[in-house]
Amino acid sequence: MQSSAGFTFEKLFVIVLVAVVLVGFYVAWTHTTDAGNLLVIGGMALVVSALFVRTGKLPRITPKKVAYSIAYIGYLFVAIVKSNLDVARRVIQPKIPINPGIVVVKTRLKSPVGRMILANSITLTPGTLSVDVKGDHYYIHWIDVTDMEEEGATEKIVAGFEKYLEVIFG
Amino acid sequence: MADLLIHIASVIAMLGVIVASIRFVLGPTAADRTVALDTLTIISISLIVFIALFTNRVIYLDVALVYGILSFLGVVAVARYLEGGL
Amino acid sequence: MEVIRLIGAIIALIGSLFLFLGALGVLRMPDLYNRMQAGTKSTTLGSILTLLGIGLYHTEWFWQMLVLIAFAVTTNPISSHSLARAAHWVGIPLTDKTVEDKLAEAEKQERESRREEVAP
Amino acid sequence: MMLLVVLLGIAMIVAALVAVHLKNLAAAVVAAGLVSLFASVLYLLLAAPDVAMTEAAIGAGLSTVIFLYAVKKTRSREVEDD
Repeated sequence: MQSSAGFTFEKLFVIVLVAVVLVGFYVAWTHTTDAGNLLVIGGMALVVSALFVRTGKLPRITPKKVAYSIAYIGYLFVAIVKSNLDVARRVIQPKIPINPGIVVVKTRLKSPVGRMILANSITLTPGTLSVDVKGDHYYIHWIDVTDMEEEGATEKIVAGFEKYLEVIFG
Repeated sequence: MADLLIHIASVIAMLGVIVASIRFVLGPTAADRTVALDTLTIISISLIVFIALFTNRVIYLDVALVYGILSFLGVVAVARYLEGGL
Repeated sequence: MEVIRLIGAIIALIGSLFLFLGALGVLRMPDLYNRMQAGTKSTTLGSILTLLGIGLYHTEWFWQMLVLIAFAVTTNPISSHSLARAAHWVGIPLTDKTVEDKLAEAEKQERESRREEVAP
Repeated sequence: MMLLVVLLGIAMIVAALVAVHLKNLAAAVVAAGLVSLFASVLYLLLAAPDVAMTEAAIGAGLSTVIFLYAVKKTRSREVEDD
């Protein structure tokens, strides 16, 4: 238990929140409504989240962030569908049309969680796969390189996501 | 109509397993085989859910859940091994 | 009710088609990184659509399918990214058609600095 | 259903042969993981979900990690270069 900051009510709130999410997964999986069963599972979820929760801080939630998060999920899903149609178009042709290369882009995001979500989103979007992360530079394998310079590639690959993520994690 | 379409879908997923297995046998390096294994695992999750649907047993879904949680563990282990970590 | 089942079956069919295309891409692409592009993207959308379609076809399992989708979507890019990084580090070659490799120079510098740390 | 069982059995044998014939040890470990993936689906078809779940957890997760760890340890003692 790394309770370096000591006990605060905010940390207790985070622990209870994580436990509620865990119980939510359990109920979604088993559809149980038995009271004793839920009591035991709730106790176990509290123990597990108390063991693993380290941070005592909760990000400030504003309506704008919530709206941008929902818009981001929609944008990401559209990007995933587009990337799949792109891959399908390439795969079914007799001679695969590719022009691959590894380019470097730069991000403006500061928060580690935001950077992780950005890297995973890049992996899921059309024709790009994040290979390595060094500091605030991402090395990206691009299946159809149209711009080798850092600024142009940044504009084409990450700008669309950064617009949302800067608000959510800013 | 719907039943027929679901059966066709399961057969297509099975064909995907066969195609990815060919890459597994051919793949020149260990990393190529690991990519093929990753693809096979994800297709197998869908295949297990199809089997659960055809036999109509909810307990079979637990196997798919275990694969959903553990599928990336083997790939990450191989990646760490290649990097010289582990 | 019957309409929802039919829609679910069609979605599952499209999803399994994407799964097959992902496997075909893994077979046909010329080098590891391009294979990974096909293998990660197509199978992610394929499993989302297949599981969602089965959830609509067999409505009692809808929530279980959502849990499975959550795990599949979060773990898939992580494994792909870690494997791509390791593969480039051990020097698995890119295909001849490659036009640019910016990471090679950065990794060369990192190897030099590691060697200097180890040497004394 | 019977056809699927036979196909999975053949796939298991092929994967096991690949595992035996490969010279690269990491690739052989990955092939062993593939054997347990097919075995798990086969157990499921033979109506043994508990065995399939155990096979999935042990075969896909634990045995891959432990095999790779063992290969790593062995190699670092036998090879003297670099």
